[in-house]
Amino acid sequence: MNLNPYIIELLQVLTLLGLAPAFVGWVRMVKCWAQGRTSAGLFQPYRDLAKLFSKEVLLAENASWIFRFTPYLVFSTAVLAGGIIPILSLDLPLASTADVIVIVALFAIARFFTALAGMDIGTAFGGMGSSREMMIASLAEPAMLMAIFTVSLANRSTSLSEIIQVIYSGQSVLRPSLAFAFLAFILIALAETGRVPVDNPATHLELTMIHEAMILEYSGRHLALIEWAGMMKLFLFVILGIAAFAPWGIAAKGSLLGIPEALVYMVLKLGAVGIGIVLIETGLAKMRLFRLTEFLGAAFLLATLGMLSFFILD
Amino acid sequence: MSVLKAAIVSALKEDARFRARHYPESVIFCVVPRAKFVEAGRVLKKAYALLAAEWATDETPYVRGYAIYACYRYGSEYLIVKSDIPLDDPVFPSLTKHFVPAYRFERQIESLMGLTADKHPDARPWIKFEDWPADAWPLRKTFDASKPLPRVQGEYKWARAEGEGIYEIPVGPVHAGIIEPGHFRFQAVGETIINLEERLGYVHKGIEKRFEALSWDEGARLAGRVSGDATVAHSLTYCMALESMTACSVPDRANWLRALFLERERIANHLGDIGAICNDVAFAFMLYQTMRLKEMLLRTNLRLFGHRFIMDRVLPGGVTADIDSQGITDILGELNYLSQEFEKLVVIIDENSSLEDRTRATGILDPETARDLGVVGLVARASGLNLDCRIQNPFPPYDRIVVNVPVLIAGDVHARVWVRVEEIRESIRIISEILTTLPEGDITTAVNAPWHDTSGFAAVEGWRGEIIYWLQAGPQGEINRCMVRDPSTLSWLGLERAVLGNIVPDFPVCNKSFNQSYSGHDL
Amino acid sequence: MIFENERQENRRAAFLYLVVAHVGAIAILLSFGVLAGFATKSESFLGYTFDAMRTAQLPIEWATAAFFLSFFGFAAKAGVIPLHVWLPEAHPVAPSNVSALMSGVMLKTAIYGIVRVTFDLIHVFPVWWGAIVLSFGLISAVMGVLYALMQHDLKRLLAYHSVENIGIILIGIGLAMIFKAFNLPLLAALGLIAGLYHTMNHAMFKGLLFMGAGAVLHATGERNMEEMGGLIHRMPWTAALFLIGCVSISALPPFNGFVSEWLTFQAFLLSPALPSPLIRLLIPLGAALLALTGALAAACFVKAFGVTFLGHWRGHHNPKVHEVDWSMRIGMLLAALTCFGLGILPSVFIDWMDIIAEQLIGTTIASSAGRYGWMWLTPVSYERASYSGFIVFVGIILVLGIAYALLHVRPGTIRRVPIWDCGFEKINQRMQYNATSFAMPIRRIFGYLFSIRERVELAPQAGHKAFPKKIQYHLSIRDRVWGWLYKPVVEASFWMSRKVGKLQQGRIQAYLIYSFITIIILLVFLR
Amino acid sequence: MDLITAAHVNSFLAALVLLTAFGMLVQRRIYGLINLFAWQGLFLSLNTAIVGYVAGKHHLYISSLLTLSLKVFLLPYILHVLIHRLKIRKEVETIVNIPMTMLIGIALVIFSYHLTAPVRELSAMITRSTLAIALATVMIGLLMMITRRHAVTQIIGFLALENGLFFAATSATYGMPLVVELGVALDVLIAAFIFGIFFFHIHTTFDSLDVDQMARLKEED
Repeated sequence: MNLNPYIIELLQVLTLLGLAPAFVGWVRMVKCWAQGRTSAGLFQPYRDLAKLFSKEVLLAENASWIFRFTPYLVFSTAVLAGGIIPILSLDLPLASTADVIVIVALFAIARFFTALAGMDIGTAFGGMGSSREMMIASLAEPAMLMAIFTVSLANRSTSLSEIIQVIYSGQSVLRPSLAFAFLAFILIALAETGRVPVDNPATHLELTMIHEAMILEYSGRHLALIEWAGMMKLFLFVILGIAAFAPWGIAAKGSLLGIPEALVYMVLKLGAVGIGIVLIETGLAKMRLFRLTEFLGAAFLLATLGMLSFFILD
Repeated sequence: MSVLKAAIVSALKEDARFRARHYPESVIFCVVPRAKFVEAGRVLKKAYALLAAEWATDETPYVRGYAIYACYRYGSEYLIVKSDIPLDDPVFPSLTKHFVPAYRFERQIESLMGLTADKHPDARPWIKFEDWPADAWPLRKTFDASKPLPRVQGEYKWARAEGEGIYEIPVGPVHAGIIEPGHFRFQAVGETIINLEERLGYVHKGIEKRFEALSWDEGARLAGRVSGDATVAHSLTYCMALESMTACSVPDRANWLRALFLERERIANHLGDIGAICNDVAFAFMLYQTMRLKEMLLRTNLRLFGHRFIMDRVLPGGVTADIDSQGITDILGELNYLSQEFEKLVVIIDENSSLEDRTRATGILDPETARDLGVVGLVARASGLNLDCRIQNPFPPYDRIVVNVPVLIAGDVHARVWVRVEEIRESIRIISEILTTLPEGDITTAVNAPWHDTSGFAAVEGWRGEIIYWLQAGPQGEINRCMVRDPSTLSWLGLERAVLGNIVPDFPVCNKSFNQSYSGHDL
Repeated sequence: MIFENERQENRRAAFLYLVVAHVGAIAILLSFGVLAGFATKSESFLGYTFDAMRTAQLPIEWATAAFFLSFFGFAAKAGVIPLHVWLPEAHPVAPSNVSALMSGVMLKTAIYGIVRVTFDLIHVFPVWWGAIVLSFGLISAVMGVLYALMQHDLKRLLAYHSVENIGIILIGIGLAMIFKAFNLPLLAALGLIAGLYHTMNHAMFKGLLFMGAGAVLHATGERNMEEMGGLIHRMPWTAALFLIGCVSISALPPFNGFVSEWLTFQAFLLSPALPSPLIRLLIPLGAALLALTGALAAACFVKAFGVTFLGHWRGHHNPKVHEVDWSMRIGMLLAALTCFGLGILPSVFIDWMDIIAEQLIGTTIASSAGRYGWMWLTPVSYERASYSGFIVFVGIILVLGIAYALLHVRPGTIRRVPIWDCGFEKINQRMQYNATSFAMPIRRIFGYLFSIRERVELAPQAGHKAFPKKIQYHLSIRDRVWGWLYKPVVEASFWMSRKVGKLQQGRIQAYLIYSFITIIILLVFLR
Repeated sequence: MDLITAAHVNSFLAALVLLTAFGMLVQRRIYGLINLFAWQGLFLSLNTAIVGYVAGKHHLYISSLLTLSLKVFLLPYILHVLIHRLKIRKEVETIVNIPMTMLIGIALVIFSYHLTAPVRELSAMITRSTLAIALATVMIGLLMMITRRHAVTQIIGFLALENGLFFAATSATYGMPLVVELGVALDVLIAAFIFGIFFFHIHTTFDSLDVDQMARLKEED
């Protein structure tokens, strides 16, 4: 039995766990520079996580098991997704476990439980966060599906490793449909990962929060797991975008030697994406909550135009 | 004869007596019987006067009883109406029927002085909390401030919306950011705000009571600490009230320097606010830029005047910090740089559509409501009310400076940002004018002690708006009462109305665009 | 007065139910009559057997009539929008076990009827029938879930979800009909299996949810979610099992609702194989609507579970809430286990169901769907898409277990503390989110689909508008379907007469609209 | 440049033209609208040049240049000046809400595709598939005129519509004869000027550019 795929699988998960905080650190670092500040460095997220893991857990008196279960679930869905999405190599035993639709659904189940945890304590803020999160999700999901549709049209599969293989085999040239889908994906990813202009991950204003409002009552290792999972989600969405639209560099099947190279490519791409995120976040204010219908409507429009232009132009 | 005085005279005839021991003489002071107190208010309301302040005094040291005062403003005129209230019947008629701001003034009087407002629709305490003993009235002379108060059980009845789907959001008093404490209670359905009720008083420090134990000079220092971000304006107002009572003529150079300090304070705070408003809509870039500029100003303040916020540099009789020609060059150079940098930021504020989208049509305080509530300062000017003490009753040196303040009618967050932008531009111009025409001479003069049983009044346009001080000298010439009216007292009311019908996540930016003082309110 | 109104509305709904049900039954009979008539040329009653009907050769007009009569009849039984009005009225008043049966069996007979008449008895049909079924499915799915979101009566909410789920089933069937009409049997089989799998799933999780709602009703005596909360502490079993139902119906892996929704998506994703360019372009938009439905369903069940079982007790009275007895728990447990089984072993169940596809369409998908063993579901081919509910489940549990174990190597302390109250100290049960508020953003976004009236009444203080003494909030949400269906017919004539006189508007837009519409109509006809 | 690449570039530019059309449809700010219009002109002019090169029709170079100078520089400049002069508020009011406009826009694209399907099957040109896009651009231009109430957006809608027609001409027949194109260009220019004059008139008459104000001109009944 060839053990290599399993080693690669492990390597992928470790990359995800290890590099996700660094990516967030990088985004924060570039953001500081863009605003003319000194940054806390690339490793601050690690220090934050370490601090949270070592702290005592304060739990609200009426928290139920759902509240305590959610951090672990959210964490494990993120890790599982990391085993399925090709980060470094296509040689993944888990790759056929789930196609893109299932990966989106994995994030959905994490969101479902986070929203429940937000309502568990019974505060105004938590429920507010849950309600907003589910609203955004219900607007983002159709757009996401249309984007997936376009990508799967162009590559004749919804399985990510198959998509990458089709792209590698050169059957998929640069197409307007994919460009549209890519634009749509950027908007959706901003919404799903709670970045400006949809949500402000750095805010302290409870009334304006979305994701943060749901996890307001968490502390200690529970919060650490959720924060870590949040970092992984951002990381995975970037990787998902890379895999579906610009996978060049990811090692092909059976190529162990391609993995260091893949790592270098990935780091470079992540660095560039981080700068892109910062440009968006520095240049835009957070949107008014109900403007999101237009924002995600635009995402849907772009994805649909991608689908249409596939049929019309390609 | 002034309009307000004419109105009073024609309506109340002999009932209104005009008394002379009140300074400055340009402010009309009249005494009416208690039964005519509301009548005077009604008449003045008809003459389009606004209620600027209402307060009570304990005049037992003069062996008189209590007194209730109301200060009205119309254009450049101020008129104070006083009624005596007997000790054995501490009740005064309520002005709430004619003036909305009287709501809180009178609840505060009732809570702190123990005078009952007759026919006031709201009997709940204000500032004073439900766990104070019911008969603890700190502003009465009989109250011993040195002893701690016992805590009692009590309940505060909040306004409550009924209907399916209503829930309440309690926010504060401890907030997530580094801001002062205050409690906001929302009645909301989902994201829509149905009602907002403020509960302030968490920073009640007994300042008005404390004044009464201080000398006149110490009072100036305390006034500078009423609201830290407006320290120049507060101490200036106190000093001007005191100087009017003692007929003290402040050297001209001191006047000009005071204006310099006041405008620097204005610029610094407006800069901070603009950044903070942008930060509340996640446009953090602007915050760091404006904070950088603000910090530059504060450091120059420290270098030239010895204090970052220029605290305690305005004292009775003049100022304690002078400026030399090098300082003038420094400030002019700094302003030049500030102006260039600031204009770059203004372009960004103006062009960034995502920012404008958040601020426009958010938190609208329409001109009519603004007038009803009697809001002052930049909040008023963003809602179409042209109120600025520097123009309407210019204290020196503003009588020799042309001030152009912007007045916008939109009344939304954007208008309040824009008023600040324009005021910064104007203040930069004013400072240059001050520095180029600064007269030579002394910067301080001696101040006599005021005569017993006199009172003094002053109104100054701080960066938030009109600040009013009213001082009363006791039988021995000591401070018997020092009434402080920060602009926040009135403008907090505006926030409650401005957020109605807005969505919950827009509240922080509305609040920040008002940026009223908790400390200046919770006296 | 509003109460009275609602009573009146209830009566109207009950009356409508009778009308709809009877007209539906008559329609079904007529449909069979048509079929039988052509089977035996009206000579005997022998035509009333399925075998006879199957062999009958119908002219297209009569086949269409038969199809629509039966579709209308069964749709009325199943509660397809716009024939759904009786459903949310009937469910809440029925006892919960009956509700469970109603949604589990009765709605399914309707699906059976539609499938039987279409695929079996008529079996040759044009594309546009499928398009009609698909459209009704999509409308039912989206509108059903939106209606459900607006409810805070637990059983009404579930009843509206039946409308949604019938919609999802019809989407699968509609797709199958389109594919079959274009002679793509493999894809048709996929669509049909997706629809039928969802039928089975729906029976399971809806039964579970109705039982759970019954348990809650039994324990609290309440149906209004706004009067509940925190039940998870007092009814842990019901809460856990109800949660499984919520996760299943929200189409989240690894439970069963996801499998059928995923299969439907796969059927959608294969629509580019269709020869007609226009249909190829339109069908993906249906997939987007299905995604919207799924996400809204998740939102709705976060609301339903969160408000009912989490937080604090919201009610005004405080009943003695207790867990239900074992017989009820076992009933729910069985349904929950079935949901789970259907979720992680779909290929096994699809294998069983393939016989239906074989009979009706003549192709099976088991050969491809289960080709890689019981763990993998590969509807068309391995390269195209694959899903393994089992591995997803095991993976989640594995990582979860490892994370938990690692974090508990060193025993960390957990301190129970009061909720953070911003230093205010006097938190009460009003200060938590409720069902109406939870749905408010979605209500606002999709508000134009309902007739929503919101009113805030302020009782002013002593003649002042500032500082209200009493604030009263009213919200009424009405179903627009009746207003849309019948009122327009009546009002159209009035409108016409009024509008003709108003053509002279002076508005550029109005003139532009006239010319635009004219151009479009001309283009359509001159093409 | 070979034909295949040209076809690719051509469809990419078509996609961009469609994107800018939708961008204009949903844009709230007038300056943004004008910039998008300029971009659309740029894509159009590039596309014309490429088609001209591939098809060997050299008069298309002239129309490309004409488009570039007229629609990318001159008209946007005129509009900028106008807006500056008239001190128009920066936000554009819409009649139909924006998500709904987007959905109608999508429906129009599908409709145009359906409509041009027969042409596509008959034609053998590399640009044939862009015809649907061109038609959609025309329709979106019209839709924009319908859903916006501001006079400036009306003219931009009109110009976008004209862009679509021009695009259709290039993709369906490799461009109209030069004379016709010159005439059309002149027409557009004149139309723009007339619109400009109208702006001033509407503005001075109603103190607003909201064309709804013109409803007041209607006879009272």
